[in-house]
Amino acid sequence: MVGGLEVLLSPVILFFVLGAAAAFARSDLAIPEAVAKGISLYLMAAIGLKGGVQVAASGASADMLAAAVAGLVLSCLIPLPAYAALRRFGKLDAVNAAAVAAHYGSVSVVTFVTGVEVLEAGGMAPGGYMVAVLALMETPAIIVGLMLAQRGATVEAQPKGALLHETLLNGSVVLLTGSFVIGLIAGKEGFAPIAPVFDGLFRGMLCLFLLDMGLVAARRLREARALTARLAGLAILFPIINGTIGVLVGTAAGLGPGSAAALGILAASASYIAVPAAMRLALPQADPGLYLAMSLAVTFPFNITVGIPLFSSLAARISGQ
Amino acid sequence: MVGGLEVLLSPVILFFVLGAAAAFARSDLAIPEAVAKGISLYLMAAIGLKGGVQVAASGASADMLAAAVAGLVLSCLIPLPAYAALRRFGKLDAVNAAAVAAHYGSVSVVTFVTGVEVLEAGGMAPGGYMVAVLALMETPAIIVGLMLAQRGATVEAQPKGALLHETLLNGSVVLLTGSFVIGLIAGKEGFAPIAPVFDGLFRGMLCLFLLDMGLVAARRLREARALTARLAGLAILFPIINGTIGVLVGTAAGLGPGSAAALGILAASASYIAVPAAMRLALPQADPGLYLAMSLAVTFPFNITVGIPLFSSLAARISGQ
Amino acid sequence: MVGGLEVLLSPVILFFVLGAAAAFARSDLAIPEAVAKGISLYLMAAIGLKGGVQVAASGASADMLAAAVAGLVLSCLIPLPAYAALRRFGKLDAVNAAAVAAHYGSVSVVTFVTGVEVLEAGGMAPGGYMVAVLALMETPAIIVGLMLAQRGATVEAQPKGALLHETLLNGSVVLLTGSFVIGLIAGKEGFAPIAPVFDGLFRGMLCLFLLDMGLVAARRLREARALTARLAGLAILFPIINGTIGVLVGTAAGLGPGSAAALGILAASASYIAVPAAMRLALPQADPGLYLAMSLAVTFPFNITVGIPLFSSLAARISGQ
Amino acid sequence: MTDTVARRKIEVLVDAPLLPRLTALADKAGVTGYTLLPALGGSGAGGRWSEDQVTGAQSKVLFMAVMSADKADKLVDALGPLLESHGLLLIASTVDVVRGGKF
Amino acid sequence: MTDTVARRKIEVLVDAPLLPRLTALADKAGVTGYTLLPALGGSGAGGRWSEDQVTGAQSKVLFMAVMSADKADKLVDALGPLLESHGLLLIASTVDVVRGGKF
Amino acid sequence: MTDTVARRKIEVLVDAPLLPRLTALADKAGVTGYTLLPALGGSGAGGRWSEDQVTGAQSKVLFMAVMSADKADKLVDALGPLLESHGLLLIASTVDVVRGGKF
Ligand SMILES: Nc1ncnc2c1ncn2[C@@H]1O[C@H](COP(=O)(O)O)[C@@H](O)[C@H]1O
Ligand SMILES: Nc1ncnc2c1ncn2[C@@H]1O[C@H](COP(=O)(O)O)[C@@H](O)[C@H]1O
Ligand SMILES: Nc1ncnc2c1ncn2[C@@H]1O[C@H](COP(=O)(O)O)[C@@H](O)[C@H]1O
Ligand code: NA
Ligand code: NA
Ligand code: NA
Repeated sequence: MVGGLEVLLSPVILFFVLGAAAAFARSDLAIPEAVAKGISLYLMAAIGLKGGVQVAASGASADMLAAAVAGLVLSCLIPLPAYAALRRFGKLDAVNAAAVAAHYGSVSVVTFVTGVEVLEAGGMAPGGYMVAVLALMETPAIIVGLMLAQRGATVEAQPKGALLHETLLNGSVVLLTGSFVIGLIAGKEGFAPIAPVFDGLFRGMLCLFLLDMGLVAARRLREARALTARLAGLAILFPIINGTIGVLVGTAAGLGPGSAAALGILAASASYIAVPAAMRLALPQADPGLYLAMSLAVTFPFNITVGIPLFSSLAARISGQ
Repeated sequence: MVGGLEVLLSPVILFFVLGAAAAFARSDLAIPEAVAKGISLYLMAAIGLKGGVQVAASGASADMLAAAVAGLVLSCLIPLPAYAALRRFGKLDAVNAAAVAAHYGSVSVVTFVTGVEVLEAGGMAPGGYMVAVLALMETPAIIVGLMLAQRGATVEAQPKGALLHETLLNGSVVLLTGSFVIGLIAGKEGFAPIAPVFDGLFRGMLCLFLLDMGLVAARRLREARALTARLAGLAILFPIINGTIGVLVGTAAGLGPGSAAALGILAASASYIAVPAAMRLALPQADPGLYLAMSLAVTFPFNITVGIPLFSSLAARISGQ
Repeated sequence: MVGGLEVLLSPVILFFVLGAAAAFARSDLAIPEAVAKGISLYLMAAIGLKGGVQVAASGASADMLAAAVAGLVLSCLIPLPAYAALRRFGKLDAVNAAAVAAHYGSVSVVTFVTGVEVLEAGGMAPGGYMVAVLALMETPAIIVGLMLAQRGATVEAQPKGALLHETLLNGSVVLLTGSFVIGLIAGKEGFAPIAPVFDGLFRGMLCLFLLDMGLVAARRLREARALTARLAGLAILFPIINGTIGVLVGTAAGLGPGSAAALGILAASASYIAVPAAMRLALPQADPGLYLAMSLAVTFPFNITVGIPLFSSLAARISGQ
Repeated sequence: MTDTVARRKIEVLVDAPLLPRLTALADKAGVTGYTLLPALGGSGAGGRWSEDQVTGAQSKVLFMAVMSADKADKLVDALGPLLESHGLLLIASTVDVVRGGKF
Repeated sequence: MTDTVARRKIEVLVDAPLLPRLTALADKAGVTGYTLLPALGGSGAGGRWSEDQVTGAQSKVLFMAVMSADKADKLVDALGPLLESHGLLLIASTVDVVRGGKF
Repeated sequence: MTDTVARRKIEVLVDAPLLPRLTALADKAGVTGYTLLPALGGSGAGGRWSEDQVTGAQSKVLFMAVMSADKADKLVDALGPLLESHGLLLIASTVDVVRGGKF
């Protein structure tokens, strides 16, 4: 089983905490943006490759399809209750509520990567195909969010084709999917010579990246003027509810405990790359300070420190491990 | 022997294809320039070190001298027929033809590095001294190109000393040569403690770099307005002819099949770092959009995907392996 | 024992020499600043982690306290005679003398890291707690320097709190201390999965970083107009004297030869990150061209090539090894 | 003395993901010469931001183009709706350039 | 034609570690809208410098803000001591902006 | 109120490998104070470019210097041939600076 405290005291999480502490103390510690971006691309390529290699070894399975359908459905439906809660309880206008809701339907790659790391360390490695599910879940919520915004307010008509294109071909989806396919083609043998980089360095690189994410998230929280107590509450409630639903749906769909936990982590996580960029283009009236504060400054740290162990042990318990 | 398809399906090449595909599909996938530049410096240091360590182990040989002379002669002579073809068939003016010709006389470090990788994987590792040949071949063609330009057109007299200095001491020549010497001094034992970085990570880093090169080359091809069908044809014909000549000359000079293949790859490759920078200074009338399109957007991808396997199997066949 | 020539011919030092040679020859070789900064943060995290893991294994000791006290006292006292020498022999005004003196009381992380590398290779590894001593010695000299400046000249009253905050929480202190604590918590077992990055890559990364430092130091030396022969002499004399004192004090305080050598290296080294930033804020009248030339362009290269072997063999000889 | 002529310089601070739309509009307005400068951060009605490549959502770029007064008017008109909907900062000023025929 | 109004643009080249102090002064003078641009290097009375993230001691940033003439005077006055003590470069110019009400 | 005086600001967009030649010419014309800003990309008669450190051949830098009108004329004249042969963009404008004695 995945122990809570043990996870919290692993270097991966401790580096995140160090980054957050440094930012709160107003230290000038900063990782060059180009380097942080480089590490994030590395993590995507690595997780994609590893997933592909695993699927190449284990072959396609019914699980895969079940997980894909479950992930797609979750990412399309999660924005709906989120939107309602944001409007009524969160007191947001239609455009901002729709924008925030889209973030929660989509996913965070780093949360997933950290989750896989924790699950593997706890002997509950999810299926390699979950990487494909991750890629599938990145973009549908953007469309749902825009539909919600257009229902709730008069929103400038956008060049749809352009937006769809930008969304579907955004860098992280392309890199994840492409690396997954490369992993599939290369298989164990093809992967061996590049394993020192994409496997051996993975955990250490994740430490450095989470150090940066701790800095970025905490700085944003410090400067988040738009974040009310109600919204902060929702930014913690959403992952708990969505994550629990994700684990239950995953288990019901017949996934093993590792994959069910991973689906819970995906459902609980909120996008802070693909969706903000799309919103900046399509819903410029929505406040980036708001949606980034919720997804990046509250939900992301919550998931890294509390959510991942929570959904992992939930999945383990349900499956009777 | 080095199989064509097998090479094409190795992760190193697949990442290049992924980058190119992403750029053609107009994805916003991008590797930060500082990181890509950092990886390219790493690759140069690593290939230099490895070459030096190998020569330290095997000692100087007659092969080394033969390869150096062959490389120098090739890089001085290749621009001449290339210039003629570019003027007559390519319909370029004297200045642009001279600038492009200089690129084909010089070499591409990444093409060489990828070639060595492929040759090693196929059991045909070239001699370590080929790194020194690579460094030797980087700059002479620049001088030849400028002489061609001055014969064919009235070109502003340049501060010769300055240009020669800039050319001979350009970063990649210095780093390659310096690392080669460090490898020579350090030898196997001195290299051991740094091998995890300069050897262990090599292939994986090459994957990430070729991902970027795929993006860069394909974006340039998409925006290449100056590239006519005739010029694109020459950009494929040049490497085929020059590479074949390189392999033949190398074999005739008594090099083993690995080193002869490497010489062919060097002859086939076209510079896109040292020569463009020198041309920008000394031949500002020449169009960078043109010479970078040919060398980087056509010849480089051709060599990575077709040229390297081609010259490798040619060298193997000639030497009767 | 740590041999002088052998050290000088290790790749780590040779890369430094290569960088310096390239800069003196006016090559355009340059490592992107973001990448160099990223590597420097990596080195700090790695040295911090390794120190923490070591202390976790060996437990707290009386040595630790002795080293901490010795380090603190050295960094507070070294600026005093340095100031006097800079004023009288160096002919500097009060403000510049105080600014330079503060640099010599503080420390250089990279000098320390290189020193540890050399000591470990020579079988004289210092105690892991020396990382904590390094962090302790970074900032006190800044305060001493400002007091010297205020005594010697009318210096604009500064917002003290702000400066103290900036100084104590500067990025490198936070990262070193934080990583040390993470290492302490994680211990050998927690460190194992991230060891490929933070241990395996260490030496190779140090090579690349010292290549950059060679470039940076030599470029600065070339452009150092403010550097008189007298000041250059002091920039060599200071590390010799301070380093010798450091070794003697360390040995007298009961430290083993490795830790005593490390204390000498710390005493000999001069800051070029934390102190310059603080001086730019608090003593803007002082000339950055001057204090960076002395600490970065003269003392740093001296310590890397001569100082480290010197203090290492001194410590070995005194302790009778 | 080298001759210089007066031209208009237009600067627009634009969100990075919006840049293709801006250059497309400029292109339509006949403005094909421009230079892009990176921005590090800033502050405005919408709060503070700082370049952060990981998120990318708040990266901004400074679009700068020199042109004749006529074209400048056309460009400002063409950009109007985009400036309005996305709240972009546009700065115009008069400058002197050499070889004015180019602009 | 889109309406533009004249405003003042103030640019200050400032040492990176000094930036928080500068923006705090601007804030006090009522200037809350500004943009920061990176600088690569330069030369002046104090010699040459170039952006060097490892040392960081000589990194500089270009602070740029557009505002009314009144506020510009106030800002220049407020920054006076800092410009003086740290020898900073300040450049003021007149520019035209759209939607002048913002500034 | 702080006193300001009028000066000329010269901006030149220059290919990175050409920069040493430009600053050497500026130096000869007596211009020793300048600041360099990075450029990300652009478009002109020669097509589009974007900063690409791997190739490096198309990196450009914005040279910016403030000086007296006299020196500005001299600088523009001195740079003339280089601007011409390499097709560089030069922008001149009038700005106000504090502590005008420096320039
Ligand atoms: N007056 C100003 N001067 C310079 N830059 C500004 C100004 N106002 C806004 N900006 C820039 O434009 C961005 C968006 O402004 P806003 O829409 O007011 O949040 C800010 O974050 C600044 O980078
Ligand atoms: N006349 C000028 N034009 C543009 N930038 C300048 C000028 N003078 C100084 N600078 C910049 O301001 C920095 C500090 O100037 P100084 O205090 O004169 O050394 C220089 O390094 C340049 O980057
Ligand atoms: N009108 C303009 N306004 C701003 N930048 C320009 C302009 N024309 C050219 N440039 C810049 O100068 C570079 C070279 O211009 P060109 O020689 O016309 O290709 C372009 O790539 C742009 O970055
Ligand atoms: Na989600
Ligand atoms: Na060639
Ligand atoms: Na010291």
